[in-house]
Amino acid sequence: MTKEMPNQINIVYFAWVKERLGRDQEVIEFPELVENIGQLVEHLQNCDPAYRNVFTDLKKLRFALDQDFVGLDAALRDAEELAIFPPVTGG
Amino acid sequence: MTKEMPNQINIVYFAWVKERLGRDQEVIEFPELVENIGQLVEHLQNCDPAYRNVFTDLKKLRFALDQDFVGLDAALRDAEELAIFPPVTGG
Amino acid sequence: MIKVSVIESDFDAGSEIKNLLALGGGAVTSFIGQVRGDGTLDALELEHYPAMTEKALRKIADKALGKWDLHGITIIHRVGRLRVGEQIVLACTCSDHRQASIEACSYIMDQLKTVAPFWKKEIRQDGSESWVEERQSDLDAAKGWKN
Amino acid sequence: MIKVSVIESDFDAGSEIKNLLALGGGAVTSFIGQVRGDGTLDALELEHYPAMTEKALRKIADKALGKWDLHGITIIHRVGRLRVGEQIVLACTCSDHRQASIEACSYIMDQLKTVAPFWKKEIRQDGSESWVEERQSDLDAAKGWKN
Repeated sequence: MTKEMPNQINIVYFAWVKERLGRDQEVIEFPELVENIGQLVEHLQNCDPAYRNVFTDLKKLRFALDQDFVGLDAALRDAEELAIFPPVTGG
Repeated sequence: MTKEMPNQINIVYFAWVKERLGRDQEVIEFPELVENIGQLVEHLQNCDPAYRNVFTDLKKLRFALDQDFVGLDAALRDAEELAIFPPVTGG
Repeated sequence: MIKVSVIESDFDAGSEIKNLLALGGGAVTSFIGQVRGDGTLDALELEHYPAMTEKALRKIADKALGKWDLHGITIIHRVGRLRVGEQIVLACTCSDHRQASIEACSYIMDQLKTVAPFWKKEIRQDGSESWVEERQSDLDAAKGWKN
Repeated sequence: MIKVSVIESDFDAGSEIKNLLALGGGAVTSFIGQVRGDGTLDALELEHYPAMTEKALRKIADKALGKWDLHGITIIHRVGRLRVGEQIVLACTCSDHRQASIEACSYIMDQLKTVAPFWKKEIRQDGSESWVEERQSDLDAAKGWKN
């Protein structure tokens, strides 16, 4: 196994996700092993109980990668911005 | 058979029915035997070829009795106003 | 709140919509029909049956009220000569719920096309005239609603 | 002609409708959503994802254009604090045909409820706050359209 090079991504939060985390964005470094959104969320949960708290029920979260809705299995690849937020309630 | 007493009704015409008959309303007297709209139309056709001309195709005519849509079999009874016109095209 | 109106003059859709917004339901739908040009059309002549028209419009509004929870309905239909581009008709509904508001507006328009005593005559730029014939698609649309 | 707009200030539905009437299609439908009071609600706080919102609204408009023959679409969504009675959203469509115009407007609203990055927080008169949760009926409505 090669030495893991950290990747990084900008994460933005909205609505109660933002309120409960107490911030609206942050830059996160993550190991190369983390390839998709689900793995990134798990990585965050392992790093800090604050995430475990807010990301408890994944069914209540939605994700957008570079401003497109995606699922937990979406590959991070070279994406620049991940958004994590509750289901939308506009209109 | 008792002697027939003439009844009368005001008839109003609209759209091409009015244009082809050349009038927008008239009072028509009709014998008691004439009980419904279909019979009245037949009576008119027998009285004057102008009606035969305009009322040729009954499927292209619509009727309202005292301002309610009705069919050819609607009883005239004490109705005051019969309207004869083409299918409506508003909206 | 039902308002029905048959007029020769133009109407201001924006202010009619504001009147329904003032009811506070949360969902206001409006439909405006307009004389559509086709290159040779100059105007429509809208005839109606004055003694019956308001009654027919009220009946349409009452039926819509029976089908959906609505705070208000506004129906305005113009008559007389309307040139290409002019507004012909406004149907506007206010409800607590968007689907009720939209469906009721759609229903009212379908009924207007089939049970309100209006007739359209097309006036062409060359002066020729012809009465518009009923369209099967309008009859089908109106039949699509139960009752 | 597509116009999408995310603004804090109010909009004038009447003038937006006039802009679509100017296209001459003949059938203009509009839907306005408004903050509905319930006795204890004071306002809604509308948050959005600025980098994504316009893109999402354009995508909704493009999909509607792919489904119906439309001359124009206008979508305006407000953000920020909106008090009871204020307008939130406008969807407006112009087509040659009333059913296309009405259906497209309904479709756009269903999509706005489910795929546009807006979030509503309710502010009560007693100062308490709570985020609005998604409604199954909105998801069902959005799923009702093929694609």
